[in-house]
Amino acid sequence: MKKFILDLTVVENQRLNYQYVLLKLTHKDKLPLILPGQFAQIRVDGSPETFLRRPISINFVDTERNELWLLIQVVGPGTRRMAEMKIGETLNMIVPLGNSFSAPNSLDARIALIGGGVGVAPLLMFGEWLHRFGYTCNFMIGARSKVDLLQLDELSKYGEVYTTTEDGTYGEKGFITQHSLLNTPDFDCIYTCGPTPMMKAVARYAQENNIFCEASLENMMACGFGTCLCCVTETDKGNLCVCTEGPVFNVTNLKWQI
Amino acid sequence: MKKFILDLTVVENQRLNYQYVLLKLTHKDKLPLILPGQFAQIRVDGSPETFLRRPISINFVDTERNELWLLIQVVGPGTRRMAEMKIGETLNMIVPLGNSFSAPNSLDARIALIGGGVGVAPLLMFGEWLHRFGYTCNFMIGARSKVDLLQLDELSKYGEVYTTTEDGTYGEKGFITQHSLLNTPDFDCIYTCGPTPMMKAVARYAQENNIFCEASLENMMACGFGTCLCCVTETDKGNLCVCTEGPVFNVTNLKWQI
Amino acid sequence: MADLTTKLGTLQLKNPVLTASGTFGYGTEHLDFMDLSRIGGIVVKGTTLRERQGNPYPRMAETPSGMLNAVGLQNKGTQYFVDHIYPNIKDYDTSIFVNVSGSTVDEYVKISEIINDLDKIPGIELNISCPNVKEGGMSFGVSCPLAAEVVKAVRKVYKKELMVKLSPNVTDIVEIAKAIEDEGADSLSVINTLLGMAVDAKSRKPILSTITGGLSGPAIKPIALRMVWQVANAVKIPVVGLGGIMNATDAIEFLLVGASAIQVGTANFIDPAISVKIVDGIDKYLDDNGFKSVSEIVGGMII
Amino acid sequence: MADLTTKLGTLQLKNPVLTASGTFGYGTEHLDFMDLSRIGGIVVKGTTLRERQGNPYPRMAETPSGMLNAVGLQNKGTQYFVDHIYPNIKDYDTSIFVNVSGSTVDEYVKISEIINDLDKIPGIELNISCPNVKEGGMSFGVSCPLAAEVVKAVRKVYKKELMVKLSPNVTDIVEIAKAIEDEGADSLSVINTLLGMAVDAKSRKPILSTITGGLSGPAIKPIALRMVWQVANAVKIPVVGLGGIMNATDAIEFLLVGASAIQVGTANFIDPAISVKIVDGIDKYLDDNGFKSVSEIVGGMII
Ligand SMILES: Cc1cc2nc3c(=O)[nH]c(=O)nc-3n(C[C@H](O)[C@H](O)[C@H](O)COP(=O)(O)OP(=O)(O)OC[C@H]3O[C@@H](n4cnc5c(N)ncnc54)[C@H](O)[C@@H]3O)c2cc1C
Ligand SMILES: Cc1cc2nc3c(=O)[nH]c(=O)nc-3n(C[C@H](O)[C@H](O)[C@H](O)COP(=O)(O)OP(=O)(O)OC[C@H]3O[C@@H](n4cnc5c(N)ncnc54)[C@H](O)[C@@H]3O)c2cc1C
Ligand SMILES: Cc1cc2nc3c(=O)[nH]c(=O)nc-3n(C[C@H](O)[C@H](O)[C@H](O)COP(=O)(O)O)c2cc1C
Ligand SMILES: Cc1cc2nc3c(=O)[nH]c(=O)nc-3n(C[C@H](O)[C@H](O)[C@H](O)COP(=O)(O)O)c2cc1C
Ligand code: FES
Ligand code: FES
Repeated sequence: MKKFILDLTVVENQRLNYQYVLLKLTHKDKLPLILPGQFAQIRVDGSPETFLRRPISINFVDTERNELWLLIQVVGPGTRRMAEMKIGETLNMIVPLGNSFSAPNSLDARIALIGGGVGVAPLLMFGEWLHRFGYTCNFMIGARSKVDLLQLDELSKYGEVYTTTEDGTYGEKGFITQHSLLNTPDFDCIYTCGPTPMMKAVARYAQENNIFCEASLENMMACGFGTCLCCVTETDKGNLCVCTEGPVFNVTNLKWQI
Repeated sequence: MKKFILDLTVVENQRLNYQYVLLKLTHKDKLPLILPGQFAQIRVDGSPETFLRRPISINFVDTERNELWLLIQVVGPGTRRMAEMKIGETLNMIVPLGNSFSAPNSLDARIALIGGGVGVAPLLMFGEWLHRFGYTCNFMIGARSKVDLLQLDELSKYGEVYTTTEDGTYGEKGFITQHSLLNTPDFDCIYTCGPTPMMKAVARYAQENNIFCEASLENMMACGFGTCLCCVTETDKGNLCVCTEGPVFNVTNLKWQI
Repeated sequence: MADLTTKLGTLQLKNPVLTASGTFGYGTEHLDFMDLSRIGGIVVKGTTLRERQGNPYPRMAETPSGMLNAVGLQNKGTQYFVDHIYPNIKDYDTSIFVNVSGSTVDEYVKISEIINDLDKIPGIELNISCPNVKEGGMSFGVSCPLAAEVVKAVRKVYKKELMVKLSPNVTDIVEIAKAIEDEGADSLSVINTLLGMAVDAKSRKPILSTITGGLSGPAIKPIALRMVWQVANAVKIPVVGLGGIMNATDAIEFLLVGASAIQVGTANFIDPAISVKIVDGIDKYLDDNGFKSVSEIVGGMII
Repeated sequence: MADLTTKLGTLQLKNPVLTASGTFGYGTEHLDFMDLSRIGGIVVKGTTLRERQGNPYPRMAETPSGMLNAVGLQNKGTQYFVDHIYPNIKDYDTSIFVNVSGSTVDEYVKISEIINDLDKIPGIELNISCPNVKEGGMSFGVSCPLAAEVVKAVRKVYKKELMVKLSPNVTDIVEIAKAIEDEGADSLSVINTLLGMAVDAKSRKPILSTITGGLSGPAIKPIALRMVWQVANAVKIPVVGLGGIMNATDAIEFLLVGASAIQVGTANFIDPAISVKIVDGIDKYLDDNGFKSVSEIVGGMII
């Protein structure tokens, strides 16, 4: 897919909670086609500590409004600066990057999208695609506490939403991989994005139950478009770049210690 | 004089012309005593190219409003960032730094304050002091063109203002050192701040006519408070730091090739 | 529009802007962003005799105005390059250099011989920062006799533009540059990365899987400029300057201190089209300052 | 509140934070901003036998995340220090080191002898990055035999804490560190500035009057960390780490890779009270992570 370097303009900055922000951006021209699971490499101006671009998943594309959404978790100087963006400011990004989630192989497939933390970001967009193309999907979202659960309203537009919190303040108590829905393993496809330990637990569950499973990795990146070879993950085909061969991998190809 | 590290808050950002901005700042506590000719070392946040602080003269102190003024000429990333400061933003500075202009030795002294470009910055404050203590002073301000003449209204509150422009669009045509007022050399004291070639011409005039003359230098500084020894100028006492022994020097002590 | 051509030994480049090895892939990754025919040349990824998987992840750490990398020469080997990559890139309208990396003199020679037969590759860049396996891991590039030995051996079999890339991790770069010049190198590229390291205070672990890695980016520009200046003043062959070049002004600084051409490295990650912008910026600088050709500013620093 | 004391040979510091030579004057310039008794020590300006005017202006160039300086050891000489500066600083409640610089072995010895007699100066830091006049300008710090020679000679006359500051402009810093350890140094400070240069593309002139100068600041931190790690793993005497430390996290990184103490340099220019903040930050880190003393994290990097 052709990649573009675009200056997008912030149209909305919605503070979701103490460490999450939803940025909505637009462009004077029509946004390029972006697939669910793809990401952008974002240049952070005005921060002396952010020499390299920052990879951020595409959270949603609103084609009618020509809007692109980014869900930002503030963890350091780059994401802090993004979270402080004001309406009218521009953000320079290279987009779209990476591969995408693969479509389930049948419209009847029982699908779970399992996310944790900022990992819900690509799942919203993927859920909307699945919904649009007639699939039925279930979102399973885990978080530390109620306040950390994100975009539940948005997600519920495209499928059932199941939640767990570690402290039991919302949904079932525990990790998302302990959710009762998983007691009877009748899913055909699982897609997951979130902290690596969570994704590994999901992968283990999928492998044990012979379920197709894709995970979206978040390796550290220097370029984001395949030149630097910094972002590799070990696979059965050797070291592959997460930015071009991923971020989405079938977990059976990953050399994860699970 | 005791130096302070202060966070001042912008209360006004006045764009004077295409490359000059007047910043007015205040502090929750009373501003410390600052003498005319002194400067501040300003930390420029949010600019990856400004590792070191930037020295900026104190343009004016409005004790009633507890305001400190900075006159900024945009020449690079640091001054650009300062010029973009919005009301309510804070600027971290070390202040007051350096020595100050010396008082003329008699109330009858005929005084010229000769400035060029951003060199008017310390002269406004010095003019106000002279005026307040009963001296009479003449401001002689040179610029390339009418648009580059700064703060003439402010200056005129404290003394006569004479101007030259290189293109003749305002005041006499030529350099300020060619102003007709200097044809009869009847000044007792000259104070100057501006581009080095201008200050050298003023110094030459003063020396030829045996006039007391002080110049405020603008050497490159790393610290601004006497530790790094980077800002030296050659004097008859050896290399002296402009940030502590200056910025104001009696031109007879400088080893200028004039 | 000034004359931007520059000469590296026998080879004429259309302009002095190359892209640095390991930071521009094989050019293909940048096709969406720019027109490869606009730049003077491309130095492709480090190529070893046999396929290498490189180092384990993590291979990268961001540092103040720079980055560390520990890619470890991941590549598919020389024969794969010849069979599968060369055909795709040979018709690019720009000069392609292969960055040759070995861990014995023999390996360097074998790769160079193979590349010598490729019509559309006008030159190689010898990367002598790799550890010498026989001498116990010390890099060829930090020892005069070792550097001389490998260049001498490659010179015998390689007939086109032989550029040798110097390591900055040395006490006296001039001494090594001269030894390499004496063995018949056509040009020198200065500098490769500086050896650095990064630690995460929180986890108390090194950030790179290899603990140490190569520092690149604007942080090293002052060191690179100094080394290019020292080398250019000491040798007669052309010097290609690199290290932290982010824009045309940086590039011009390298030309002024004596580089006949420059390479853009880490900057490609931040702006994949930066090399073309640097060509345009150099052009504008020459015009604005009344120079008719690049050669007028090479070594044009006024002391 | 953890135990912050740290030992450099025989000398106990109240905490591991010193200020670096040439970046903190004699401490007096910082009295308005901080309480000197809060830091572990002060390394005062480079002191030579006779007064030096230093280099002509300009002596400074800003670089990406760093700066170049070419101060050239401007100071009033050892006797002036003894007569006029020592009396003013001797009662500071912190450990004061004199940074000793010479251009012959003899000069180093003479200065060290004089300083040895000053009661309230518990140590010196030998700055061996100065050019050796006899050997034709090559720096003592880049040659094993020269470094060993000067340390040996000074060790004979200097009876207190002898810290030797290593130059990073070398191929193999470990080799030099070991040679210096063998001659009886008590501790090593790692690193001095890297040789760099800056040019102004507009005027086409070098920015520094001396063309080249010393690079400091965060830009060099990855290189400094690597060298401290290498040296700390190779010698038995304590290592004092410096190079680009801007905050407590940076300082902790140096401790983790093996430094027993650290020095804060260029950061003092940006925040003249930063050294005290770093003391507090280290204290907080130790508390937050359940360490009872600094020594628990010295060399505590988990590989
Ligand atoms: C393909 C991809 C998609 C991503 N999508 C999103 C998204 O939609 N929303 C979002 O908020 N974040 C996302 N991230 C993570 C995001 O890129 C990092 O959080 C961001 O780069 C941190 O930058 P910073 O300057 O704020 O913090 P830094 O100071 O750079 O980092 C803060 C801490 O986080 C660690 N860290 C940073 N980046 C990574 C990483 N990639 N992997 C592991 N640890 C890391 C650092 O080591 C450090 O400890 C994504 C990452 C990838 C690779
Ligand atoms: C005591 C003192 C008082 C000053 N007062 C004022 C003031 O009131 N208002 C104001 O606008 N500026 C003043 N300056 C100048 C101001 O400090 C510089 O313009 C500023 O630091 C430039 O920062 P920058 O990041 O914008 O540009 P940079 O990118 O740092 O510099 C842009 C260009 O200006 C040159 N330059 C920068 N600083 C100096 C300098 N000190 N001397 C000579 N050339 C320099 C650089 O070499 C470069 O070519 C003063 C300087 C001193 C030493
Ligand atoms: C990710 C990465 C990979 C690199 N790979 C190579 C390589 O294979 N061969 C080589 O000679 N240099 C390699 N380099 C070094 C660069 O070519 C260049 O010498 C160095 O990065 C300094 O230039 P810069 O600061 O402009 O990046 C690599 C650098 C980076 C950042
Ligand atoms: C302006 C300046 C002057 C310096 N003078 C000396 C000196 O006299 N003696 C010395 O050993 N090191 C001197 N140094 C080097 C510092 O002590 C320190 O080793 C170096 O700056 C790296 O640390 P930093 O990055 O924290 O500044 C000087 C550094 C600077 C910036
Ligand atoms: S981030 Fe550069 S190759 Fe993936
Ligand atoms: S700027 Fe540091 S001593 Fe003057």
